[in-house]
Amino acid sequence: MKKLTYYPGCSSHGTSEEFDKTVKMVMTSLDVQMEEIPDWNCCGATSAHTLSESLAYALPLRNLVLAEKLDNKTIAIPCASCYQRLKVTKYHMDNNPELALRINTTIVGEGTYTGKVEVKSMLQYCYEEIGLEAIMARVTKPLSGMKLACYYGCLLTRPKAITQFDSPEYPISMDRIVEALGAQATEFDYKTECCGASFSISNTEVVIGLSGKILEMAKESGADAIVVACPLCQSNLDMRQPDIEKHFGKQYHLPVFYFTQLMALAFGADPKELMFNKHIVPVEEALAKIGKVEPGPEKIKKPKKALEAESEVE
Amino acid sequence: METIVKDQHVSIEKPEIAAPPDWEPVIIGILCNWCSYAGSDLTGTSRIQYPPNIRIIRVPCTSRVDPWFLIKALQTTADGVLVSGCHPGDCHYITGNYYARRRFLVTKKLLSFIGFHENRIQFSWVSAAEGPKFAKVVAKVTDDIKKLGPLHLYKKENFEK
Amino acid sequence: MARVGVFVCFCGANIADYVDVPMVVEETKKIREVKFAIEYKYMCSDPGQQLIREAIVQHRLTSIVVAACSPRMHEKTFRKALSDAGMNPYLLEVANIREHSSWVHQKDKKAATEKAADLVRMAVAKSIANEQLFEISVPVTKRALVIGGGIAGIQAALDIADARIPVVLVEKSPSIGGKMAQLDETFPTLDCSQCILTPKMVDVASHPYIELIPYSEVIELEGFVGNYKARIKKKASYVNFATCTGCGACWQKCPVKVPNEYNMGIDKRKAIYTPFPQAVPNKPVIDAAYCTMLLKGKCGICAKVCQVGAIDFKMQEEIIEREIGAVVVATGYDLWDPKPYEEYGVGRFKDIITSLEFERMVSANGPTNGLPVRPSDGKIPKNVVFIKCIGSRDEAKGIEYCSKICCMYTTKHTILLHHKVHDSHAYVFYMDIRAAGKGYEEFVKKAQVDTAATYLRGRVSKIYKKEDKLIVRGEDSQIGQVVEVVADLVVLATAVIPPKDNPELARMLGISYDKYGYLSEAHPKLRPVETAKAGIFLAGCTQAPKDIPDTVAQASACAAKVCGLFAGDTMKKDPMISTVNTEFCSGCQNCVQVCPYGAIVTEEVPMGHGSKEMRTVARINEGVCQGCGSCVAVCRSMAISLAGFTDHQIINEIVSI
Amino acid sequence: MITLGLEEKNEILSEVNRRSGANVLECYQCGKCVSTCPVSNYMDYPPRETMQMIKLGLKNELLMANSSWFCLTCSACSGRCPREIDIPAVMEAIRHIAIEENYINDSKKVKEIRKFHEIFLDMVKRYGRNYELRMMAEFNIRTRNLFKDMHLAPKALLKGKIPLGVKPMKSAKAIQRMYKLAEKLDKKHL
Ligand SMILES: Cc1cc2nc3c(=O)[nH]c(=O)nc-3n(C[C@H](O)[C@H](O)[C@H](O)COP(=O)(O)OP(=O)(O)OC[C@H]3O[C@@H](n4cnc5c(N)ncnc54)[C@H](O)[C@@H]3O)c2cc1C
Ligand SMILES: Cc1cc2nc3c(=O)[nH]c(=O)nc-3n(C[C@H](O)[C@H](O)[C@H](O)COP(=O)(O)OP(=O)(O)OC[C@H]3O[C@@H](n4cnc5c(N)ncnc54)[C@H](O)[C@@H]3O)c2cc1C
Ligand code: SF4
Ligand code: SF4
Ligand code: SF4
Ligand code: SF4
Ligand code: SF4
Ligand code: SF4
Ligand code: SF4
Ligand code: SF4
Repeated sequence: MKKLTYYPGCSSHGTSEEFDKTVKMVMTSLDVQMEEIPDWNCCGATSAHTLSESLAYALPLRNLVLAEKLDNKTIAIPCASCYQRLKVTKYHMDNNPELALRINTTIVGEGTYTGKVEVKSMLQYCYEEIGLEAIMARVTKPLSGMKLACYYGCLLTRPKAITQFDSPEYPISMDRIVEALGAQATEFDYKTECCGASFSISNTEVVIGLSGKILEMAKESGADAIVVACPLCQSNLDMRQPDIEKHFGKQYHLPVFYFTQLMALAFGADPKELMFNKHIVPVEEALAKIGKVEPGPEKIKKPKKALEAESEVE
Repeated sequence: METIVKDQHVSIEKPEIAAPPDWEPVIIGILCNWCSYAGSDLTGTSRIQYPPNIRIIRVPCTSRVDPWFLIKALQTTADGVLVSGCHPGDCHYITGNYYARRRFLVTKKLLSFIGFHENRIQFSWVSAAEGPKFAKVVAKVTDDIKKLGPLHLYKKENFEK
Repeated sequence: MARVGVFVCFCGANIADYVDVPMVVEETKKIREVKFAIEYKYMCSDPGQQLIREAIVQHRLTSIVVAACSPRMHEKTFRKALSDAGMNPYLLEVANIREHSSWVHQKDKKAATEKAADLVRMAVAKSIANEQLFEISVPVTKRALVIGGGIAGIQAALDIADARIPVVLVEKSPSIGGKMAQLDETFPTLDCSQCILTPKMVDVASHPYIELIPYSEVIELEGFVGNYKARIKKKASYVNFATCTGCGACWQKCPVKVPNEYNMGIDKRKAIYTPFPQAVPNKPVIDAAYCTMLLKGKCGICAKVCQVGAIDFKMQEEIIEREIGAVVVATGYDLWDPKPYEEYGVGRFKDIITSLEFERMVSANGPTNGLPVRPSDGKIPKNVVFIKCIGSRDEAKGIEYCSKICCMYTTKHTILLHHKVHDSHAYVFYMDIRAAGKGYEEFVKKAQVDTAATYLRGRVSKIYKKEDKLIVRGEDSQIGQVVEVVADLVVLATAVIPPKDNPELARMLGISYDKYGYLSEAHPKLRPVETAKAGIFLAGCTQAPKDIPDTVAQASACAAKVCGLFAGDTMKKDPMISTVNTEFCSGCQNCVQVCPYGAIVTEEVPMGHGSKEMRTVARINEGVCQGCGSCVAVCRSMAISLAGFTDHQIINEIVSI
Repeated sequence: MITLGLEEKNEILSEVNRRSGANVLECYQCGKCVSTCPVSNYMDYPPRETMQMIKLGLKNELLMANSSWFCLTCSACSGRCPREIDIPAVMEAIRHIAIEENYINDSKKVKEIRKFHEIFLDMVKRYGRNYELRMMAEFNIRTRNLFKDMHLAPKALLKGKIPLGVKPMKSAKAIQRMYKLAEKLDKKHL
């Protein structure tokens, strides 16, 4: 049995309850035991580093230090924003001892940061530590017939020097996971364009523009639904979708799933358990595709460089 | 001789031996043919003035400079030595001055370990185009050595000319 | 005992005004070994030299000191005066009392005079230890090796051969021609590349002084300038070139199709092939990686159809040795693979091609009948976006430097597009237009006006697909707006990079290369075709990116250098080099490590006279040593001595002040 | 018109470079960042122009501009910058200098963005965690935009999308202490 440290993040108790819940379900079926960081605090999100350098590091640092008290080598974090804050903090603490010492003084009494725990996003954990084979092995109800646009957002793979995971421009880890679940990942060029996450409340105009373009391109790719790995992406694309449709005068009908919801579904969980009722955009139509494999366009072959191509014999 | 060796950079030269009133130091400048010697020629053709204490010896490359030359110079005629060559990467002989630089640093450590003040031997990079720089370097080295006074340490005073 | 003559120069007023010359002469006369000392107004003038010549004879002098200007100025002049008087020229020493004294201490005559006297004393002391030295003459093998048969190698080979010096031209691929053979029309004049190249290639093939060794590589070079020996590995072509008539029956019948590298993989060639119709030599080779006969023992069709029985499946690779005196390296360049531009969807979108692919498409002998087409659907594109500086000037994804040629060939491509597809429109994303060259800016201006191409100043940030179009997004920084161009085809002007085996080649030849892998010239301005190793020269893009005019100019410069080197039957060399006294050498090989030229080898000598046991000692190759003295300083056994700068000479200078 | 050559030295350049760890002088104005940036069209000066203004030393204009407040720190630009300039760090440096030196851009948008971040940090200070509903409400009240997003509220609340309470931390005190110490550190090191 694998063990990991879990940092749920603030939205796990709010807007992304279904993410939190399905992460737990999936980890249980994959035989992973999760230990929540005791009395964790908010990572500070974009607001902390917008206004204060020290707070931007201090808030995540407390969580890192608390996590070190548990005996696991990895913290896995579902929310991309929390993940990035903790990862960036870890990066600077590891690479700038002077800063580390300074920031450590803000969390008096909690302990000293040593850097022994690895920070990964939940997506990265599934892709790297669990692996496609183990995921595939659990699939009892393949999602064949579903065409999905995998949206990673900007925080999971950037900045590359810090995240060290997948490609910042055209990542494929989530695509491979949904393919392992039996679905088809579409060729989607807006995988890592920003949805405007941190402006969700303060600057909705921006969010509508950016998220609108993402929905547009996802539709263009032929997807039935979008898959995400971040609560902010989810709420921007899902909750704001009616507004966006109104603003652009277009209809998308693209439900926005957490990848763990789909994993749980493919592992055979009862759909009722998966909190689809919390979605603003109805999911039924997309889920109805499961099992109905269209002839559709042939699967996109991995492009080969011309000269590497095989020779042919007449 | 009273010696106080605190660390290897502490000079054990005796400052209390006062310099004669009209004392002028002798400095030996060992210059590579292609850069610094040509640079010193340019200082001349540009008529840039510098202190007259330096006596120049031409070598093909600073890598030709044997640490022994420096020791011999300090032991006999010189109060200080300047070794000057091409800028790193510009060595006429590709890599010569890298070796020279490394060897020089070790020599300097060694000399200051046995008691010479570290300013007694200096190293610089002067290219064939840096006439003014050569004058500056010589002025600085001369100044440094003047401050240190005549060199008595290990001198073979009975040297025959 | 030594008998030294000293000649102190006034240099008109140059020295005399600031140094008391007669006083220097008086001081000098006090030195025991000085048997003659005199001052004179202009030592370098003929009467001045005559003074030296006479004194040598009259006073039976054993060495001469001239106290005058810098030795960098007149050392040669005075050495000649010595030889004219029958004295070994290396018994001369020059005391530099002008640049090092009169000119730099103009305000203190006393100090300047004292210093001048010291400088003379030092020169006298050194000259006492001077020895007779003799110019080294090294025999020369008058044959040049040219590595690489692109336009650089072709030009160098032809120019050298025209001077009736034999040339061995080694080309890696089955034909010479290089990248130029793949080009359509060439800037800045739009001559057809094949039309100007093919005659030169034919000349190479028929030149009595050129031995062309295609499909081969140099694997070893030993020796030194004038006396190199090269080992050349000739790959098995499985076709006997001596009997093959080049009829082409074999490749027409061969059933195996392989992506055609000459056409950038856009079409196919056969497993037995000549790379292109104008190839030189125009004989096919079998590609062992694909021929089913060689791989699985099945087929043999080519052998059956060949009327002259030229096919030989048992052919083995061969090693050829040639003695040569000089080498021209002309291995050209490669193009950077744009895969790291993931934001452009490189590798995912078929309708993104590279400039060389475009060049093949628009070439009359290309795979698409001279028309640009979209690889995805074969349609003729209307809107074509050209993106410059791909991989160039991009330290994040590619390399730091500017590739120099892509501004110009992209301009050319807008013209070619305009010529071939009349209703097309070119969009060029650029950062700068670098058109410094004869007729270049004029070419760019004419192209911009004639084609009405849209120039957008900015780097493209993203390409994505919408239906069957590619949407290219970038900023036009001139109006400060983000623009998106709806494109049918995107052409990437990929960076020029050095061939990836250049470092290995450089190590084999004993020359250096820069951090990118370009071979290094001896001096960026004044010795741009020489390497630091005597007798090895560089031509073309292997040294740095350049276009055809620059390549040809450098190649001809190499030829001039080679001809200069071979001007006499022997080469004269400065005798100021190092030698090892094997008696003292302990065999530690410190010297071997530091020699920048690899001039030091080891050899076995008997332990003692007549002893059977052997020990290792160092030996310096006098043809290679450049006289830097690095080895002398590292030799702890004091076994090495550098003529002209011996320990004895330098110590004499030090202690004589 | 801008007149150059009057300032002794370019302070904003050295200050931005120091804080961001980037070297703005390396920018060669390719504009790749501008067409990458999702919000460049909202910015007074998109990243490329910001870089040039830093080079010109136009301190007041830079610190008053909305650009740094609009930067989402999405790192898309820096991931593509051929000169590997950490553009979001540059934006952040400008924002922090503006805060410290009290340069206030009083456009409605910047005020709202700033307010949002302040309220967010306030929530965290109070509860150690973010309390989404309360934050939205406060934001609406404090920006005098009572009905903003109200059309979303019934559906979201109904679906349990936005819960009515927060599970506060046990050691919220520790967080408050941290805030105090961090504030001091900011002062000392900025
Ligand atoms: C798309 C494009 C368009 C261009 N258009 C123009 C133009 O219009 N006008 C212009 O002036 N220039 C143009 N150029 C530039 C031109 O191609 C070069 O200047 C020229 O080809 C350089 O010649 P070269 O001989 O140095 O190199 P290459 O042409 O690369 O020749 C090198 C040769 O050496 C051989 N070789 C490599 N390694 C070895 C080895 N180890 N042993 C033996 N042989 C070896 C190679 O097989 C090759 O034959 C263009 C370039 C490109 C990419
Ligand atoms: C401000 C400036 C800065 C530069 N800096 C650099 C630099 O940093 N690096 C660099 O690489 N290049 C530099 N250059 C360029 C460099 O000066 C030239 O590349 C180089 O000098 C060209 O040499 P040349 O022999 O062709 O011409 P010139 O130097 O012009 O020599 C021509 C000679 O021919 C003589 N002459 C002319 N007509 C006749 C005649 N009819 N009969 C006999 N003799 C004649 C002239 O008197 C002259 O001596 C610079 C140029 C300028 C203007
Ligand atoms: S030898 Fe030199 S110093 Fe003497 S006259 Fe000639 S140039 Fe002048
Ligand atoms: S068929 Fe024979 S002669 Fe003709 S090209 Fe082929 S090998 Fe040469
Ligand atoms: S033997 Fe090889 S080269 Fe010859 S025809 Fe067959 S496959 Fe082609
Ligand atoms: S030549 Fe032009 S296109 Fe090529 S790298 Fe230089 S500036 Fe860019
Ligand atoms: S360094 Fe001296 S002792 Fe050592 S191998 Fe070379 S010559 Fe011989
Ligand atoms: S003098 Fe220099 S070049 Fe000659 S053998 Fe010694 S190290 Fe090599
Ligand atoms: S991408 Fe980088 S180099 Fe280009 S304009 Fe932006 S900051 Fe400057
Ligand atoms: S990090 Fe800021 S400046 Fe850069 S692309 Fe994102 S929003 Fe724009």
